[in-house]
Amino acid sequence: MIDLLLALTLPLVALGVLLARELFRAVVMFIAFGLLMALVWVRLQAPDLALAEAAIGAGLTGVLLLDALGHLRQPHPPGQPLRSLLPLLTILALVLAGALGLVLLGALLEPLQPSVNLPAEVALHIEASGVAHPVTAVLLAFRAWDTLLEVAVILVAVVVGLALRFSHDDAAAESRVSSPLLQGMLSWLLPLMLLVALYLLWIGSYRSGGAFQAAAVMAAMLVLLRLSGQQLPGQNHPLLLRAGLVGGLGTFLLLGSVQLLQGGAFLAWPEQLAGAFILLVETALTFSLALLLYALFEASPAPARKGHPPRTGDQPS
Amino acid sequence: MMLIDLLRALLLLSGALFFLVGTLGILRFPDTPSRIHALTKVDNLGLGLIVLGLLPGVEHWPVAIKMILIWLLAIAASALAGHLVVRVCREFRPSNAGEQQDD
Amino acid sequence: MNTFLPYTLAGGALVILGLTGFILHRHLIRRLLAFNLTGSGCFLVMTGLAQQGQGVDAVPQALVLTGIVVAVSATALALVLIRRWYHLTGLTGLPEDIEPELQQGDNPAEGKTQGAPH
Amino acid sequence: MTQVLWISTLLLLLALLLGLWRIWAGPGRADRMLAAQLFGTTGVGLLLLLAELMQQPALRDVALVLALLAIMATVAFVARTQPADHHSEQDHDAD
Amino acid sequence: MLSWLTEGPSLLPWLVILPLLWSILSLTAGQRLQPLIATTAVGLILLATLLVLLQWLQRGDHFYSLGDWAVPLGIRLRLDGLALLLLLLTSGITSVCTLHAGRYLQEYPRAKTYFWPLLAFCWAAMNVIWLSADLFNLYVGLELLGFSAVGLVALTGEKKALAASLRYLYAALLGSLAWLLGVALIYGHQGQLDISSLALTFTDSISGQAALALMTLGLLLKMAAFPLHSWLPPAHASALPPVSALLSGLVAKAAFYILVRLWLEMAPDNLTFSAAQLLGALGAAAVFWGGWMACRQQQLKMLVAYSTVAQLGYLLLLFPLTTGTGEEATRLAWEGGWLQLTSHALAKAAMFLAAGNLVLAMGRPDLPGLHGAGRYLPFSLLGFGLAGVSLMGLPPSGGFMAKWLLLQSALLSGQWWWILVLLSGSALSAVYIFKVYQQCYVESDNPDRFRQPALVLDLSALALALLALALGILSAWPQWLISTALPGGAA
Repeated sequence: MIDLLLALTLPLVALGVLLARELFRAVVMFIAFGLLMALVWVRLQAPDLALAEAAIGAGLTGVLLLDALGHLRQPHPPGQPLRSLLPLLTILALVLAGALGLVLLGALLEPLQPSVNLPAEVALHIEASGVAHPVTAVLLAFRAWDTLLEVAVILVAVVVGLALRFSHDDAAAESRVSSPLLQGMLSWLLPLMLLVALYLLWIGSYRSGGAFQAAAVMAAMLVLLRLSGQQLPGQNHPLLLRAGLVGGLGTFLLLGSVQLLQGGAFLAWPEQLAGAFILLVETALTFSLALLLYALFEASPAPARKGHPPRTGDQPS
Repeated sequence: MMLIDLLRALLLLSGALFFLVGTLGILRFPDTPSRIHALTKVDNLGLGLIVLGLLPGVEHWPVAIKMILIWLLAIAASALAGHLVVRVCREFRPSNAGEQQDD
Repeated sequence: MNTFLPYTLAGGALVILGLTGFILHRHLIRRLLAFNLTGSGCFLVMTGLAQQGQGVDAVPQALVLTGIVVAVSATALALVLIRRWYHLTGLTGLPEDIEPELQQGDNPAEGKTQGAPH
Repeated sequence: MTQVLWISTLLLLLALLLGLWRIWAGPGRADRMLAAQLFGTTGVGLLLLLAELMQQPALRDVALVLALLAIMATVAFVARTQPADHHSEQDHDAD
Repeated sequence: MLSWLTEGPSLLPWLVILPLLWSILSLTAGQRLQPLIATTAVGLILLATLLVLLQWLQRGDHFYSLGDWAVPLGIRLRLDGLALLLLLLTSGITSVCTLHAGRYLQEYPRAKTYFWPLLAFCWAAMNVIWLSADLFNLYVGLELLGFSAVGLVALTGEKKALAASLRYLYAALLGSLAWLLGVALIYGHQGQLDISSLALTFTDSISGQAALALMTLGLLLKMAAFPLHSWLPPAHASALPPVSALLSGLVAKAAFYILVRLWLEMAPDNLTFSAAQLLGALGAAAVFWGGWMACRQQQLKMLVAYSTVAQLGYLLLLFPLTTGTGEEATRLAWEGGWLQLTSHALAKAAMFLAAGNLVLAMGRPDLPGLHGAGRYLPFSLLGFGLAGVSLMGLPPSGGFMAKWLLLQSALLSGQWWWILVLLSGSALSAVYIFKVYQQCYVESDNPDRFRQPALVLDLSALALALLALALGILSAWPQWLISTALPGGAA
């Protein structure tokens, strides 16, 4: 009953996101969609994903979108192009959607005959992985290679953001909230967020939680700090900040190479110390990912003030 | 035992009903300030009742503390949200009245 | 296991809706929203389908966690580019009407900015 | 007891759907934002109920995270989405 | 030494670790240390590639289990002749691009800071993809590659580059989603992700077909196959020349490489005659359309970029020519296809570098700007011309050898229609390359507007062009390397 209701609501909300006439409405609907997804992950017995979705989907992505929306407010030339092609595109899209729908329906309803029982494999080897929580074991032991590369993916996004950042003078012009009530609340909310992040990090080795969820909460803390107009400690030390950004990837590479340098495999953890190594990697990842996620928000170019057109980058000298 | 169960059921159901009524409240009230009122008062009461109803069922006290903390957080959040949004309404009433279309 | 089936199907529906939106919308942020919806649909299919077959499975859950982080990176990256683009041109969509194929020679926008004399 | 939990969950889900309608209907931006806020609180309640119902203590952590981050969207809305040419007025506001 | 090569640990992970380390160092180190870091990193990666080659010669194809976890639980890297070919190609071309960029970027101080880490990430991503044997790992690799490539395109922050990179990003994202959905279907139905293991169990089911179709669509979008190609020319044309060279030469090939692995290795029985013909037809359409559009361009780099669309089309002929065509024709097509990829990678990288040099020298990006280049910039033009020889498929270039093999295969299998495609495609490329030449030999009355590019810029273009040319004469070794990876193990 709950499942049916939720599963029906999801496409409806998606439709709402896509059909909303005002962009702001679409974005708020999307934030609600993120929250619904968190509930869906709960029903799919995936609390780790629910945690991630609650922190990233309903939290960070929403802030990113709202923040971007604020910068896109000036009226732009009406009558977006492509009117001539629109009917053609509509037909194309509908045909594609129809075909995809049929194919998917067929594929999703086909009886499943997995040739391998991977959950059983996970259960069999979890003892050797060094952690007790299966999702963490997959992320940091069995498929640590994916996780390593994924950290690199975030880093790339941040680097591109840094590369396209406008000059610092423009950044001062952005708006922020200054309300005594907010300041008062943040003074206990922010430490609490830090505490919860550390709790999630710690608990990840035997229950749902882990580096990503912890990092998302920590990043949310930094974003709130920024939105309320406060300076980040260490904000004016670019080198320190850079070191923080690459620290997670660096630690992961370094610890992953410990066995490699002794003739073992890359990303193999030392037998007795697997749990400690994973915790170490996760801790480094938490802090570094938090900075990275925060930088995704922070690195986006600030709006230019009136009369100061943004620099358009390099011109060959 | 029966009495406690009955009490819990009562608390849970009334909490859920409060949520429903609160949401209906924002649906029905005519202007934003009164809708904010409905939001901050009713849904926190609803969540409070639900937390109260669930508390006797938990085995460990840290869990109970966590649940009360969640409730407090929710109260603080919606109070703050109401406060901030009211401020925005006061400042931008003219621009807030109508919807702009972004595309 | 049947409790997972509705979500798998909902995932399929999300993919289709998102894809249609991605093709039909011109506003870059709307297309980004559509991309995120499609992504969520894919994640649902991945988890739902796998768990229909074998019960709760940590592997697709871990994969989806990776996917969520990649998706948020993609969103942030796109927003950076969109903002920069908006500040340079005041446009929220791509200049689709000047597709190079439809033009004699090359992108006229290029001609304008580069001022290439013929 | 389980039935009561189920019924409460369903009622909350119903409230959630109503909230969704509220976000869709608006009419103003502030209303949408508030409705989203309420949506979050409802989600927290739902998660607490589901934690009991599904015997999954981890869901309380989800509820905790959701409650912690509930304020973010509203703050971002107030700080950033409001008309960009108004920041000066926003800064010296006292309550 | 020899025993270490045969028995020592495989060096495969270093091919990804080293570029990642490079990017970390270049992000934290100051501006003055960058050349030193870049030189050291490139040197070490080249060394690692070379050692991997030696190891492969000693021990043949092998797998490397990351973290010592066996499949299906873990992820493994796979090294065979094909992966080795692409590793070597990547190391060679990227090193030359690095050399070129080191000089070229002196004019772009702002872009320079973030160019090196992005380049290193791009290199890491390519090596991940060449070595990966896991469907989901390929997804992460594709995203890493796509993001860093988009970042490289956007680096100058100019209008044109931003529009191009946005379009590129959206195409890449859509392609990845299609791939991801395919992976989801396969995982749900098969319960594993390792390509080689899946090859044993892949069944002819609706879900299997749907997954293959979705993944193919995503990859076709990512490799800019014919109707889905419109993102490529602006992206490749508006980037900085070393970036264009990297993108056209290597990055665009990643999706094709995965496509081949997917169809010919994971699900060879699912590739029906008509599906293969369809892929070939898309390739043929790209050859014609890309060639035709290249002929119509007025901007030098756009012309070269459309030529990439056309040349990528040839690669798709691999599918019809290896499907049900008999052993000899399959072998010829296999070697021809990969040789085409190799020679195009070298020639197109050379051509973009040379085109960048020409534009730099002339100070304007359009074709009439080339007037007088024949007299005043012979050296820059030589690189362009030699690369053009290979693209046209004239002997003795690698392009000739590749097309010759494909031609033979088409003849042998009786699929004569591909011969028409090959011949007319070459004719079209001759037209657009001669169009450039024609402009270069129009006399210019004003020699002062030329600025001689630095020697290292011209030399790097020339080196790659010469390699492309020499590939035709020295094709025996690469051909042998390719043939060892022939699906079905006919070699």
